[in-house]
Amino acid sequence: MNDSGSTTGTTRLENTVKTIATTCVANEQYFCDLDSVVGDGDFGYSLARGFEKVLEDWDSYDRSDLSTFLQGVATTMSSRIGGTSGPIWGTAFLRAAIAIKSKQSLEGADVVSMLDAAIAGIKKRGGAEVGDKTLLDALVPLTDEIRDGVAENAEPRAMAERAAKVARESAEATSALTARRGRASYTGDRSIGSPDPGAIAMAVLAEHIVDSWA
Amino acid sequence: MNDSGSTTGTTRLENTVKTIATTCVANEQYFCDLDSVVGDGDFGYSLARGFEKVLEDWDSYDRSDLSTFLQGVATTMSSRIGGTSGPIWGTAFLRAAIAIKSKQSLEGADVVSMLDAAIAGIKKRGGAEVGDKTLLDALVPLTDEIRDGVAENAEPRAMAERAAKVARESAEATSALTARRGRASYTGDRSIGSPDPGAIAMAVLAEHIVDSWA
Amino acid sequence: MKKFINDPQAFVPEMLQGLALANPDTLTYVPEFNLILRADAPHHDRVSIIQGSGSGHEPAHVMLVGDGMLDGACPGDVFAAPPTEYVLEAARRLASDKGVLLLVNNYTGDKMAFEMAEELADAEGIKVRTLFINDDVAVEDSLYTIGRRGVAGNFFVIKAVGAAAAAGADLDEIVRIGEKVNAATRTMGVALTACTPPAKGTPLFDIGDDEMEVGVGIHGEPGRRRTTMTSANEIVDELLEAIIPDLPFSSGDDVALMVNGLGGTPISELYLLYGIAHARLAEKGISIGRNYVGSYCTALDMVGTSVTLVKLDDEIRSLLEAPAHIPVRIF
Amino acid sequence: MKKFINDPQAFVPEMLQGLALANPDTLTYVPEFNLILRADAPHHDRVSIIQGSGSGHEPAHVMLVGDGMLDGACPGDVFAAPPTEYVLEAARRLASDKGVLLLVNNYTGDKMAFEMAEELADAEGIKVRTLFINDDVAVEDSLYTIGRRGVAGNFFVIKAVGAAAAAGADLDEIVRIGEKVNAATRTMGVALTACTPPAKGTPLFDIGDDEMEVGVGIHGEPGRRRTTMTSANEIVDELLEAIIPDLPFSSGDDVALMVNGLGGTPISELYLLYGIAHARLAEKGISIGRNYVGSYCTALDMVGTSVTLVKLDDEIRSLLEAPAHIPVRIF
Ligand SMILES: Nc1ncnc2c1ncn2[C@@H]1O[C@H](COP(=O)(O)OP(=O)(O)O)[C@@H](O)[C@H]1O
Ligand SMILES: Nc1ncnc2c1ncn2[C@@H]1O[C@H](COP(=O)(O)OP(=O)(O)O)[C@@H](O)[C@H]1O
Ligand SMILES: [Mg+2]
Ligand SMILES: [Mg+2]
Ligand SMILES: [Mg+2]
Ligand SMILES: [Mg+2]
Repeated sequence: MNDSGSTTGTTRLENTVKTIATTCVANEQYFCDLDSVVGDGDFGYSLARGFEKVLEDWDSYDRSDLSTFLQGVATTMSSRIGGTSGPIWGTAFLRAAIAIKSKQSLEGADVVSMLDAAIAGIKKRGGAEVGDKTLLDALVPLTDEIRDGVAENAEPRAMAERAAKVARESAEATSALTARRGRASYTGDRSIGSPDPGAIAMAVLAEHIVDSWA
Repeated sequence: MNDSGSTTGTTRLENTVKTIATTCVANEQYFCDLDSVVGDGDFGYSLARGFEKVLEDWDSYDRSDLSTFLQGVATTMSSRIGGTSGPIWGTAFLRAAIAIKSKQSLEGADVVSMLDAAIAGIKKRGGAEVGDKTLLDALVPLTDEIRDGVAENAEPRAMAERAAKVARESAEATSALTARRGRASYTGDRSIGSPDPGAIAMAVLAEHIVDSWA
Repeated sequence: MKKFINDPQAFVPEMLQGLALANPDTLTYVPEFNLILRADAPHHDRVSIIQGSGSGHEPAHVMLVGDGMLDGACPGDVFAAPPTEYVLEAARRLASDKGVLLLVNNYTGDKMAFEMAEELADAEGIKVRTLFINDDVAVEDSLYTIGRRGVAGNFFVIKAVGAAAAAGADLDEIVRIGEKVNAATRTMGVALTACTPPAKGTPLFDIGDDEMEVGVGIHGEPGRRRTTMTSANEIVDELLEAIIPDLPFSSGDDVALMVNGLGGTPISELYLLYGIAHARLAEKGISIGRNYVGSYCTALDMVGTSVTLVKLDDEIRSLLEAPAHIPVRIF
Repeated sequence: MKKFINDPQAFVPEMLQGLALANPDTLTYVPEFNLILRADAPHHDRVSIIQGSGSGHEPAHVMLVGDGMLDGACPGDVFAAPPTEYVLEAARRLASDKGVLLLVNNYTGDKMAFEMAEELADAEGIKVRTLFINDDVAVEDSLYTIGRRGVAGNFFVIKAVGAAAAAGADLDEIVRIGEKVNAATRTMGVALTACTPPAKGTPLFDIGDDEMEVGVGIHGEPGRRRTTMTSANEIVDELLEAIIPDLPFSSGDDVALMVNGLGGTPISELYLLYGIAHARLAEKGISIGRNYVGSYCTALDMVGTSVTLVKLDDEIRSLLEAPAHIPVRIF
């Protein structure tokens, strides 16, 4: 994640986005099933439709710089994804894009900025905090892990692996929480005992990003 | 069935009607189940509602003569029973009543006249013939058996037993027929393999009448 | 049994009670005979229109009583023709100087009850005629049955004779119109599930998770065939292929198209089916002058649909267009 | 899955296509953005009223587009809020000189999409306001949730603001009316079965043969409690006992009473429930000025019902009485 050349940076960012997209498409049914427990069963469907479109439009995105590319992806997503996930994921990608405005390459610190910006956007958009049983409960600890790694100048691949592990543990731990945001929050204590679909999705994505790193 | 005194005649006719009524009420579910196979599942319900009312009104029927009593029962039934069974059973009882107009006692021959009149009424009302897979397929052979018995001056109880046996055999044999009248006729050949509910009801009633004879 | 009921035997009277409470100004409920009557009927300058049938087909027919449609309905129990006396009592109460028309869907039980009631009403000096509705193409006519069944198409007969009666037509004219509309109407249905009569408490027939009953009756009677469920496109095609050649309907015809829900099918799916049927008819050069999408004639909670075509001419079209006001409404 | 569909992903567009084919003179369908718009909108002398939500609640909201109700609807996929861009595009196409009101049922996804769309529309110079509907008493407000859900009561808000817009009221006045009707409206529902989203293909939750979900949401969200099925009388009592003290409604009040079907419940049972609710309210001295019985806001094929009360005053009553014409109709 310490890309110095713009080509490598672009490639790594593009690959990461592509991994996110293909993973979401591949996990449509699984993510829907997770959302059926105390939600309305469409989480996987919404993401899959949005990311299918991202893959379809892939070659046509403006690649003048990294931010512009990411902004194109964000626009596809917010125009294509409905439900809660449209605004949440669209905002996250858009904020990440803005965080690297006019950058031609990405340092570790830039990655942390992107994730921080995405988190801030998600919090603003949906009003959730850590502990409310949303995807933030995996995304925030994952980001903190990367922040520490970057500060310690850790080896990127090892750092990514640790981050994925943290995301997985945090996601599983949402089982114990009561949902306070989103549709699941209407179920009150009945949401206890099953993990948050969005948080699990974060873990699955992190794991696939690590796998695709090779 | 060779009643000479009017009191005995009245009692036997009344008992028979009462047996029919209580048997239909007791077999509501069974008759409904039979009608669910290729019909609409309400045969038992319709009969039960009608005969419940007959039992409720029991003491209030005009008993000036046998015909008047039976006519009262017929009126309750045709005003209370809907579906196919209302007109069919109402007509049958009404025709039977008319067949014994102004009689004060019943001979075996009168019983045959009542059954013949009921059969003629049912045929006229619903247009069915023997072999169309209706209650006629049990009622007609039962009547023929009684006709023969009366002609031979047979012992009433034994004759009734034989008639019930014939009704049962004929009713079971309707399984092999294709329904040509009533709701079941819409199913065409699918009605083959299950007996006609009305015919089975005739057999059940004949058996209970014999049992109550003691 | 997943139903909102108290006591299965009270299902029909409690429904009628609710209907009457919701329409206090326009309807009269006569509990002794299960009657729903227009509060202001009979109008002696109009023929009175009455339909009865088993219950379980709501809104048909009790919720179709109102100005420009029925003057009265005499339902029986669920899926059971009304007793003769209920029909007779309806005719008595709605006897107008211009006469009474009894509408009957063509089923054995109904036919007998209405014929008996007609005879009795006639004997009482009531001017009365009976008209049988038999729009269902699923079950073929034969020597043995009493003929085709009356299903959702009966809405059009009611609408047309109701409009003619409101316009002051006499009984012969109304019978002519009713027969004409019935002759111009064809329907076929399909069920994806069975229905559950309250008194029975369990589904009327078994049907597999991937099966459908093509040509089903509105009492759950089996239809033409039991087969594997197919797509909405194929289902519409099969229904139209049975309906179109039957009249026949042909290129250049103007029709009313109804996509009817059988009770458990949401209106979203009915509109989806409507779009397919509309496109198919357009391909065949048949134009759709009027359309009807909703649950008009149901089989309790059955998941299913029926498609009805009515061949329109100026007379039928203007009768269908005439205003009418009935309990089933949106606002 | 017992549904009339071709491809689950095409469910919404095919339904919208059917709706448009059935209403060629009055509706415009914009497939790229899932929009159903009045063909003659915008009227620059009227505020335009738009509602969006997930699909699966039909007739809400796409079949409520018409004169005196909505000018446009922007549905999302089944049970998913529309993408922001669809809402924005609806606002653009219906932008009138008097402004645009966006109606939104209060769910996280819808709220976010509509707030974003409002910001963007505003930035484009469109005069726009947003109004949240939250009539469901089942789920209590709390610090953590975004508040109560919007369910069947939203029909009344649409009807009232639609009538006011048709009468030429300005945007502030229409917002006032919408907020007032929303504040006067309370709903609670109960489900006897789960619903099956086409894309999922199986029921959204498991529920026993003798169980019901009291306080269910219109997306199948769990409600207050899962309990053993009881009689229609007891169910109505439980719903009214939740609704009445909440506003509160009290003796002497005049109300609109809606008994709404959730998609798989036939109108016969709804009238049965109506009769019970009517009698209970009468006992409490609450009079029913207007009544509504039918499927107004559904959860796909769910067997269930909801009861809504609206406290009437002269203003609300006259807005509810005003004529309106929408695709869902009888004739
Ligand atoms: N307010 C919120 N902020 C952030 N994430 C949220 C919020 N509400 C829900 N989520 C996330 O969205 C996921 C559900 O997404 P989705 O199924 O698209 O929503 P819905 O169907 O409820 O509109 C949840 O698992 C959770 O992680
Ligand atoms: N035309 C007919 N004539 C005589 N009996 C008939 C006729 N049609 C049907 N039945 C008898 O009636 C029985 C069904 O009665 P019922 O369930 O009350 O009728 P439905 O529900 O079809 O109106 C059949 O089993 C048959 O024995
Ligand atoms: Mg969801
Ligand atoms: Mg039957
Ligand atoms: Mg019947
Ligand atoms: Mg959703």
